[in-house]
Amino acid sequence: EKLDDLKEQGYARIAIGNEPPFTAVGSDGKVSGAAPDVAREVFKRLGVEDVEASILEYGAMIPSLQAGRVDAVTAGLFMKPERCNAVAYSEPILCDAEAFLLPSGNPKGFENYADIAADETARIGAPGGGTEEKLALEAGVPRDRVIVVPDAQSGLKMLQDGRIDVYSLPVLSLNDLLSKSGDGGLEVFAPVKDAPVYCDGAAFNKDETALRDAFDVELAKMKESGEFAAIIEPYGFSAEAAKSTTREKLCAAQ
Amino acid sequence: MIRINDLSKSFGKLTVLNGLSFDVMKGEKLALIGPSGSGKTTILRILMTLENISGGRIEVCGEPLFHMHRNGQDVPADEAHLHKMRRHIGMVFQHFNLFPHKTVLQNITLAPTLTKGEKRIDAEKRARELLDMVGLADKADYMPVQLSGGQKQRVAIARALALSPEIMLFDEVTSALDPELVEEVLQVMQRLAVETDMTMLLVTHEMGFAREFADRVLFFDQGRIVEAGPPEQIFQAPQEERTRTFLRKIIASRHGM
Amino acid sequence: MIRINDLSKSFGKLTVLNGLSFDVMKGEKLALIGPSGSGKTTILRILMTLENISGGRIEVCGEPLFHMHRNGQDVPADEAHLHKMRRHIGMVFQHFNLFPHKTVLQNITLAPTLTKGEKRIDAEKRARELLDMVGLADKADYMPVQLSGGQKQRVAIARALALSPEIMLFDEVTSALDPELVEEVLQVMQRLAVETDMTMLLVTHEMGFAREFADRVLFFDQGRIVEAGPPEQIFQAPQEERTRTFLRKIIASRHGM
Amino acid sequence: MGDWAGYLTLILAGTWVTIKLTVMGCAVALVVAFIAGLGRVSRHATLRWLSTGYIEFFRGTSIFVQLFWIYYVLPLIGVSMTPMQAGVMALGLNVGAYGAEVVRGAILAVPRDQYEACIATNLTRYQRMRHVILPQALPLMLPTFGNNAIELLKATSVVSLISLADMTFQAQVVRSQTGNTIVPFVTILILYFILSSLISFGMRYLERRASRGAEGVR
Amino acid sequence: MEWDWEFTYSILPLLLQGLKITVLATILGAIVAASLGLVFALMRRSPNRLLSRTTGFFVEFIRGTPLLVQLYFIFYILPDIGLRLSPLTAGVVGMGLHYATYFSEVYRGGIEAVPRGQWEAAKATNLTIRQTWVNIILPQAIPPMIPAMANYLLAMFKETPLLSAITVMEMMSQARSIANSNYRYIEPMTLVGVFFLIVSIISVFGLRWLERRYGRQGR
Ligand SMILES: Nc1ncnc2c1ncn2[C@@H]1O[C@H](COP(=O)(O)OP(=O)(O)OP(=O)(O)O)[C@@H](O)[C@H]1O
Ligand SMILES: Nc1ncnc2c1ncn2[C@@H]1O[C@H](COP(=O)(O)OP(=O)(O)OP(=O)(O)O)[C@@H](O)[C@H]1O
Ligand SMILES: [Mg+2]
Ligand SMILES: [Mg+2]
Repeated sequence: EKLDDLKEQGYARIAIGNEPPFTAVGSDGKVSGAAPDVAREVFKRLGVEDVEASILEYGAMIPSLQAGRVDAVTAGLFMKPERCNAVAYSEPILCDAEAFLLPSGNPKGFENYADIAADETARIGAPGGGTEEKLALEAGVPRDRVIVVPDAQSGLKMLQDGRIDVYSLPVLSLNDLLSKSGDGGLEVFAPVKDAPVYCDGAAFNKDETALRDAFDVELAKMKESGEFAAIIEPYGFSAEAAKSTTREKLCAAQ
Repeated sequence: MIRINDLSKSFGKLTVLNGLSFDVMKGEKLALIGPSGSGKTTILRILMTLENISGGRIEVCGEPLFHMHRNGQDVPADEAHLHKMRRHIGMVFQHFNLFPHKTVLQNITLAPTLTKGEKRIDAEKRARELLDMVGLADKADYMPVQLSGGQKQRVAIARALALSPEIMLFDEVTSALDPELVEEVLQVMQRLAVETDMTMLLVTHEMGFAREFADRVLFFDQGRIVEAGPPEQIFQAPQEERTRTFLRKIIASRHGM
Repeated sequence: MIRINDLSKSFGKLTVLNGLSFDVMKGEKLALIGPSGSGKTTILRILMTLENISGGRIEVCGEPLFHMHRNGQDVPADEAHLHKMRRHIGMVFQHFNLFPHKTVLQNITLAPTLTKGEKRIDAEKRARELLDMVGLADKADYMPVQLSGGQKQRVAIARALALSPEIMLFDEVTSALDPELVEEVLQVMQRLAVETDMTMLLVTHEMGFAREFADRVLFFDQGRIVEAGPPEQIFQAPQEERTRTFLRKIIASRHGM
Repeated sequence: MGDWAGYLTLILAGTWVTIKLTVMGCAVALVVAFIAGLGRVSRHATLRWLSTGYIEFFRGTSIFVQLFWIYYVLPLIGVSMTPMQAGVMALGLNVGAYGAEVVRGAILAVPRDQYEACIATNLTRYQRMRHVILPQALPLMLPTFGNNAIELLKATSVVSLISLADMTFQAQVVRSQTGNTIVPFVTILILYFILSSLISFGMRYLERRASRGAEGVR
Repeated sequence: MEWDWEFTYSILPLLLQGLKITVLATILGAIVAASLGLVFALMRRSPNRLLSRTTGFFVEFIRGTPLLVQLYFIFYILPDIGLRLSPLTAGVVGMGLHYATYFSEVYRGGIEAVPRGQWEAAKATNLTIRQTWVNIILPQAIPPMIPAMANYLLAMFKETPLLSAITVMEMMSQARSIANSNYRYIEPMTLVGVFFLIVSIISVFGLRWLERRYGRQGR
């Protein structure tokens, strides 16, 4: 019945991040990017005319969903077992591997999170509450060497200023960041060794599996028809990757 | 008119008045004199209900001031009773206490229009008469800050009179004034004393004026009446040693030693 | 001792003193009287260098007060010159201006120890003598708030005396006091006048005291000397109409009408 | 690098949100300040306690915590507000608590003499407040109210926490979309300063008007 | 969402660690603010018009713009001109600078509140300017300032969450990080609120005491 409400209302509220190319905000204020574009299209097929996107920081997304402030999160919020418990995910949409942004030539030779843990002076930047922060902590990097960076641009700046030694985000995000910065002294190391490839899905409130299921149906049709690939591939994402895995697998992965 | 019976008043541990009794008759002009801190101001403030009493009983115009009858018993007065009783009494302060954000005229008309529901036009007419009486007819639209101390005090007197109280209280009304300005205020009061039959209580350090003005003088010390009598007696033939010392000091400093 | 020549003083557009000249001899006791706002306080404040002058010239103990010689020319005095000149002068204020965070003794010893580099023990010895003189030997360790007005003013006098000035200025030193406390202060001043040969300038509204105290009285109005002379002349046979009106008003309000 | 005119428009859109938050927040704060401020000087103990509780709570906890509670926790117990409403409530209630103390202070700063003159002229409690005390207290409050309004303006920058696209938030967006840090931040610094200067000028104008005729009251 | 006590206990140590940073930042910031504030106050009193005007404008500018934006500025832009401060230092400098503008007003008010008669009495007893400041003015001006200063100290304490924007792991950042990795917001945020409230309530009593002790001196 949630879907009926949304249809009547004429729009769905979605949370997006402030991280190209998952999301992008044009100079006219219009929201685009791979995640909202897919969501917009699927909702349109479900009979919901439009989406109203609000940019949230990563940490605020799940609470907003739980508090009913948004109807879905489409922000490159990768599926992980604990998250699958907190929200109801759709089937995979955007997949990406983890990457490091670091000085050209990778002078310290960081190839995975464990390398960073091993170097006692190395500091890694990652978004608060994001997958990268978790991976770093799990790999044994102590809390005080995992710097919570408020946004990608800050991470880039901190790396340039030497405040951190490496900045970790998904591959495409870092590529976009690096190309915008035009900084020749940095490079993207991708993919990070031993780190799994993650996929996000549209996340819904745990109680609204009906809406999620309806979403899945339309998403599957789009994947089938190739329209899905047409939307996300211009942004650099691989439609194949999304099609080759399932929510079940990703949520079960350790 | 006023009957004070066994009145006591303490501020915290300090007992200022202790078992004080005296009466004031209708139309009487009473001067309270005495050294600093003897409790003169406190008596006036109590009569104006600015202070509560600690014990005893006061009657004004035949009715208890701080008590009222409820089911045959005396209970502490509530605000409504006090409000009613205050109609009988007006007070003029040492520091004038005019309302600084109102014109002279508004200062005088504010209370009559609000508390007695007088029409504005009537209140203003009466206010102008009173201003004329205190010699300030031309200052009606001034703000208080634009007046000299003596003028302010005359406005304050007019303001108190506007409510037509039967009793007027004056607390050192000239001691905040420049010496040259004292006279104009005393003149107004003298006129009031002669021309009306209001009951008046006056606290002052101006012995000369107290003598001219009062029917009876009470000399206070430490919250008690040391000596009472007509001004001739108190000033010329004081009975008590304390009174004599006090008067001698005052006179000495006023006239050189 | 003091030579004032063509002195003028304005506050913004208001000219308070205009072309005022008079001399004060060594040891002379001078009383300045006159209506409120006539500029009496201003003269004392200028002598104490609390106000700058707008024009004219003042000499104190043979030296210019607001000027100094530099390369044969008169230039405005700098702080160092003023600091030197202030040694000659002490002042007692209407509102005492004691230092509230210091004891009575410290109030008196502060300046001698700091400005004259007196030893603490000497300064305290002298302070106790002065306190004795003003009748407050037992109050040395009190804080100012613990004193009555009259006591505060006597401490203030002792403080000014501690610097042994040749000239003392008194600005209405009793008018913030309760009438009973006036006498104790005047007595101290009277003693000073008789027992020392300090030059003294006194602004007061206590005509009785002015008469006893002064060798010469200056009557001011609107920043000018209207009349000057020995007290007998000014008080008993004033030449000028303005003086007569003023004295009549003051006397009237003091003694009843 | 993109289209600066467009991104400037984005920041200006954020400015508009900031202005709306400031104006509405001030309105709420003003109302609340008077209610709680008068409550603090009330004769009724209950009113005094309620006001004190409100004031101490909102002054005691950080605006961040308050904002978070209003936005994320209240919905869990069924009170849901739009981000704008939540922002206005949090800002208004927070600054209102400070304003209440200003109201109380100004009322108490009116000399006791004035209360006594009111009693001597037999005005009722309400008449005292309405005709004598408040008219004199108001000019005393204005300067501090002006400062409070500026504090409120500055506090709007924290609403970016709850996804309101105010000026600071838009600057962040522009920053990550363009990769340029200096331009958006310097722009909003200037904009904030303009806004706060406008508030000061406005308040000074009001002060002049309020004190007209009552100079020297202090 | 239910309250989970076990979780509450488990996060307590981390939050307390955040509290330590919060308190440290507050105290260091207050020291900077108090000293810089005095400098601003004296510069504004300077007879040199250019100096006093410039200081005045600078103070107004800092006071009219949000601390958050100033922190961004110090942390992300100053390195471009070669000034790279550690997160905590940047936070302390930012807060200290911001609050120095408030402290300078407190100093100014306190100095102006010393009655004119005291300056005059000092002159009449022939004290020098320096002696007047040291022996007469400051001893009277500073005690009444103490409550106002303590108030700003408390305000600084409550603004420390802003430091999370420049990656200082103070109490609020700790809480958010905990919340983000556990998807439980209520417990950490409530605890933070409670900590703030406890510190504030203690401070309110402290302030009352300070006010009684220093606020109104026998004048
Ligand atoms: N509100 C108060 N709280 C505490 N003590 C008070 C208060 N009002 C008056 N007193 C004390 O009561 C005593 C009597 O004061 P009161 O003002 O009646 O004296 P007074 O005779 O009018 O003196 P004065 O001639 O100085 O006006 C004094 O010791 C005074 O300090
Ligand atoms: N600092 C000042 N700024 C502006 N005007 C002043 C200042 N000090 C004094 N005046 C004005 O100068 C005039 C003379 O003042 P002064 O205090 O010398 O008078 P006074 O003779 O001592 O009067 P009083 O008997 O009231 O003490 C008055 O009109 C007063 O308003
Ligand atoms: Mg009295
Ligand atoms: Mg004078």
